[in-house]
Amino acid sequence: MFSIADYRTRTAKRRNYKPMFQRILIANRGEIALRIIRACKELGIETVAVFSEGDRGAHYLSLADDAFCIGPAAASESYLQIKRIISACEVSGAQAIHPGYGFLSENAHFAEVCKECKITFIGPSHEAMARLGDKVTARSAAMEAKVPTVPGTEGLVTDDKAALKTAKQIGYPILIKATAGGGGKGMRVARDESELVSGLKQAAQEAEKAFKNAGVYMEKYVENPRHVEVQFIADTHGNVVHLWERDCSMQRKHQKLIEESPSPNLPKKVREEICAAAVRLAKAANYTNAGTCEFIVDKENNFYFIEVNARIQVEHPVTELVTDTDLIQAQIRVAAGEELPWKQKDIECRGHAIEIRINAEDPDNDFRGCPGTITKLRLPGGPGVRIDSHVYEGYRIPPYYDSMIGKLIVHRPTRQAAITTMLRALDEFVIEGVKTTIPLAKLMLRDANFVAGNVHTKYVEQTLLAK
Amino acid sequence: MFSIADYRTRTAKRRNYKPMFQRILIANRGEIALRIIRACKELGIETVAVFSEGDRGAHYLSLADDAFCIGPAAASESYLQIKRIISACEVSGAQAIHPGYGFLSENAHFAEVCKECKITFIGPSHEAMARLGDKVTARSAAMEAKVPTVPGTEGLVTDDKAALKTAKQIGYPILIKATAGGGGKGMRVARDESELVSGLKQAAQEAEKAFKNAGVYMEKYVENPRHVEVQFIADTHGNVVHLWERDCSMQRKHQKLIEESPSPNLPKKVREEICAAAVRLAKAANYTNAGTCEFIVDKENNFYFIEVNARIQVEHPVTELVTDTDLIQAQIRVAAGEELPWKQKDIECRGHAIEIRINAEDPDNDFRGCPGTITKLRLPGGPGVRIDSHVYEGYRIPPYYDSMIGKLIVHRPTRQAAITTMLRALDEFVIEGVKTTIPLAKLMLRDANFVAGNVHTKYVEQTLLAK
Amino acid sequence: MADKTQEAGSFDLERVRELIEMMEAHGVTEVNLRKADERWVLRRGPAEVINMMASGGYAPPNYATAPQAPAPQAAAPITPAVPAVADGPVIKSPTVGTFYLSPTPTEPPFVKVGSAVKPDTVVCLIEAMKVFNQIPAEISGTITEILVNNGDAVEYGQPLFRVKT
Amino acid sequence: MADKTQEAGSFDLERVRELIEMMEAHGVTEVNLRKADERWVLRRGPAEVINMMASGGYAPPNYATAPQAPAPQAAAPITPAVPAVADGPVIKSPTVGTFYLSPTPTEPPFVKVGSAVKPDTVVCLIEAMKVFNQIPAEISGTITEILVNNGDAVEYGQPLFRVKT
Repeated sequence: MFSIADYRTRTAKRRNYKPMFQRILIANRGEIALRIIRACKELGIETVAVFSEGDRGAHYLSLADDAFCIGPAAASESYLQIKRIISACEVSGAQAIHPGYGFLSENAHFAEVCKECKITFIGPSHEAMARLGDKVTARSAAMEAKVPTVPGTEGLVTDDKAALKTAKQIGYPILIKATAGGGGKGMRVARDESELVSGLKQAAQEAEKAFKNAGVYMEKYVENPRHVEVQFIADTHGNVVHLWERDCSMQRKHQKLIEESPSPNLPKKVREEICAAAVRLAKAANYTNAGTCEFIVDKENNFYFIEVNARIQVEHPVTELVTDTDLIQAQIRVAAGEELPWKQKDIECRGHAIEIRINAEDPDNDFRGCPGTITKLRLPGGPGVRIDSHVYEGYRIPPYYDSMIGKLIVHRPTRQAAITTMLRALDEFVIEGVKTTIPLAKLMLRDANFVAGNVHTKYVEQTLLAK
Repeated sequence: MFSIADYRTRTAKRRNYKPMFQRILIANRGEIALRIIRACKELGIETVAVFSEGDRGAHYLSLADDAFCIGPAAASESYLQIKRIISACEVSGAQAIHPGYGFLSENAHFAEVCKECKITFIGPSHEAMARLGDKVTARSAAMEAKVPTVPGTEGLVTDDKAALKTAKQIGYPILIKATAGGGGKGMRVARDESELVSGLKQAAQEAEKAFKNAGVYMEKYVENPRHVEVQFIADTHGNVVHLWERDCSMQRKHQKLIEESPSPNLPKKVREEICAAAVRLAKAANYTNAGTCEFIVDKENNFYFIEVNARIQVEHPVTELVTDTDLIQAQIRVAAGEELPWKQKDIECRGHAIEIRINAEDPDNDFRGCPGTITKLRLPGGPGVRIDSHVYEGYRIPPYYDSMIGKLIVHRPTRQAAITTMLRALDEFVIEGVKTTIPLAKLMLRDANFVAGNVHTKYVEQTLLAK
Repeated sequence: MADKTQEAGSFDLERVRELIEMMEAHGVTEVNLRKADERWVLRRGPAEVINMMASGGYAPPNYATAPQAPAPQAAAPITPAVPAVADGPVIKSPTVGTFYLSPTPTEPPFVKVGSAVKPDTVVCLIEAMKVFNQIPAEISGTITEILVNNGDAVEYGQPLFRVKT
Repeated sequence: MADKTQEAGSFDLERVRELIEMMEAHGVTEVNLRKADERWVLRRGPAEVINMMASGGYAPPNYATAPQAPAPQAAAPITPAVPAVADGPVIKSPTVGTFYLSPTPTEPPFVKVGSAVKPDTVVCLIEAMKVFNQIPAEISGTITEILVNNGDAVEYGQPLFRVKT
């Protein structure tokens, strides 16, 4: 063939870049794509959006400096198309890619391809991601770092016979999880041997379908725990800080419904221990950029490591509000090689923040997704209210992606005040044309047990929705 | 005649109220009416809105628990109709009235009528308002409280002859101001005797027209000062605290365009002195509830008392953001007789807040008001952004009232970051159907002198718009 | 002309016009008449559409609905009943206050349905700030309906009585 | 004239026009008149309604316009030229990358305006991730227009050539 150099001129811009990026490609959609555009604008960095035909015409795309259609609506043909995204990055002259959450954000192969193409992946190194992104290897990493873990299988489940044996040692109930999983896909609880056998089969099938990886493992099922996760960020100079914890115990089918910081009723000593544990793990794993260390906390405030989310999370705004930081900007800075802008002592946790995910789902019909056109929208506002959303009156919610249409976040001096402000804001929130989870949000915020901080990860399903 | 008692049953509810109000009537419209509704909802207090036929159907009215039409569109026939507002308060069983800003908010007679009718006026006592609301008596009060004032007439200007004599003593340029004035109405600068004579005449006429009070006075005209004002609040138990200062030097024809806190380039020592001076005056005047003490600051950071705004102000949110307080809620609490929720030491000033007023005016046509229907609206959001606005896509801006359709406020750790976030938010702000001051806001925020904090109250007119 | 067209075996548009104006005046959306072999069906646009046009205003067509949409809803709880405004003259409240039909609880009301009123006839009291304001009819006619109850709070412009002139 | 047309057993368009104007003036949407063997049916909707229907989509009629509005605007900068899509078949880009008309800068282009193409004719290269993908026409016809320039970045689905079949 002939020399590629002939045609390389147009990507020169990408090659000889200065310490900070001039252009970043955003390999995501919806509210997180908009969130990243906002961070880049504030850093003076140009943005390149990529979109599927299902998102063509969405307003947030017009806020990017450039936008490329990368395929049809199906995510597998667009937002998961590594080749097209890399190519869009090259032709647009972007020097880095922010993957947001979901889609390719925890795909180590994608991170590796970026590196090979001399594109900075805004996230952990593919090695760290591969190690901590995989639940089994993450678990052993946690053990090495002296981070308490839930007793369970050391590796993947190979055959039912071995599984049944291990289960007997751990003791039922047993939780079956997909090694590549997330968002509850490929998860099963088994209370006896027959449930275990069937559960392993179902989980493996589900995992294969969802993640193209049928590997599953088992662990002791801690009954009615709280979900507490620690936000941390590391630069490439060996500095790691935590930004305190978030409590996401209000869940439905492993989907978080409310996230808050700080965690209610968690003793100061435990907060410090759990945050220190997360930092230990990040350091041990040589982790860089932002990540979240998820724990379950039992009634005696014992905490067990569950997994690391090697990416920014949906609920990052609650941490931004209580710590007065901008995590997306920080991600970009450390990805560009800058030192962390803070030392640990700079990170104070002030007041209380709560986030509600607004999903276009029908709470009266088993939370079935409700795509359609938003015919009327009155967003709440005023003191203490932050809204991260890409939707507007007339926006048509595409049926191809997850149902979250925005996040309502409040920050007030106390938890009680935050709950009051959130209820006030939810009462102002008018959205017509689609059903949303707003009624459920009101129900949760008015619930005496939630107000008392006396809930666990099964509370919504077992108690609140059972009422 | 016959006994009124026969018919008094329906107002009984109002009479026997508990310490905190159950119902508050809001004697205002637009964004501040909505702001007060929000505060009441968070305090668990019911709200009664009053509206003119010009505001019928506005969305914010549906957020109130009750709403009464009090007259035709003209403010003089509705929002200034004391009798109808008091009557609406009585028939609705409200125990207190929040006047917002403008309209009747600084009308001591209205405050007095409320008192006679056993309705709590959420603001200072009519005596304190009468004393500090009037610029001449406020000035002598300031002198007594050892608060520096601009040299000028001791009382109202009686005849031109006396005025010319005084002017000679003070020295030109001379500023002529209406004693009942506000918002620049009835103001004139005179640089020589002829300008003084004509200026006095015009100012008196304008004042008579605007405030039904032709009284004017004179003072030394401090050239190119900064406008610095101190927010304070006092309870009925003798406690007074300041909430630091705001800088409102970016003005056009005495109308504030940008407000920020803290004031850029103001030495710590001066900040503390100016705030202490405001508290001295409030205490001396036996002032209760929220108020603002306005000063002008010259190039040498000498400050001179100008006036007291005996009400909440448009720009109160910047103070709420840097001090993490809710001033409207605090107003209601102290009006109900509660003690201030803070001591002075609790009031820290954190980070930097900037507010932009979004006015429906045409910057290309001498800022002519632009009433009409908002045909498209995309509000900014995300980190650091607060929006106080009553408008929405499809809202018709009535031509009868002031042109402000909302306030965009940002809070960030530093002034530079706040400016960046504000510019980012303004770039996201899409409003079609009416012209707005957004282009001017962008111009101001990108201006090198504004960024350097090197401006004065005439800067926008003399330099920025003259460019 | 009417007869002539009848003979002509065709339709009397004058009578169609009359019918249409009747429909419009009373917000009728459909008329379906049948007689012997003759049948008339007339339909008018849905009420909303008519309202939209009526209240159209400045909004560009493709937004005409949006601006209006909030109004009815938001206004609903606070707007005097629309039908009242629709058919025939009403006596409206000139102020905000408490509505009383009689000078005292024990005395008979100023007016009843069927009472004839002249412009200066006092039809009710509205109490505002402890003052009882006598409200004159300001038109001549017969009271056909009383639209508020004794002791109700009334707002400015709220219809109090319907009158047949 | 009326009589004449009656005799002619035809329709009196003047009177139909009169009726239509009446309908329009009064917002009437349907008139259905029957007498003996004669029958008139006229239907109309207010202009707004017609527009709404036209731009229908899923949205309820009275909002149908709003959802549509943002799309064209926001899409404008990022949508391949609509006319291209409009007239006649086009060869679209199956991927994202850099468009090249010739195998190397020094060689002649694969196709020119006027070139005949078959489905398997290579019309251009699109380079993605250092790989040069040969793009076949996938239809038969004659190239009538080349819609992008050599070296341009192209997105998925972007029209590259217009073809006359």
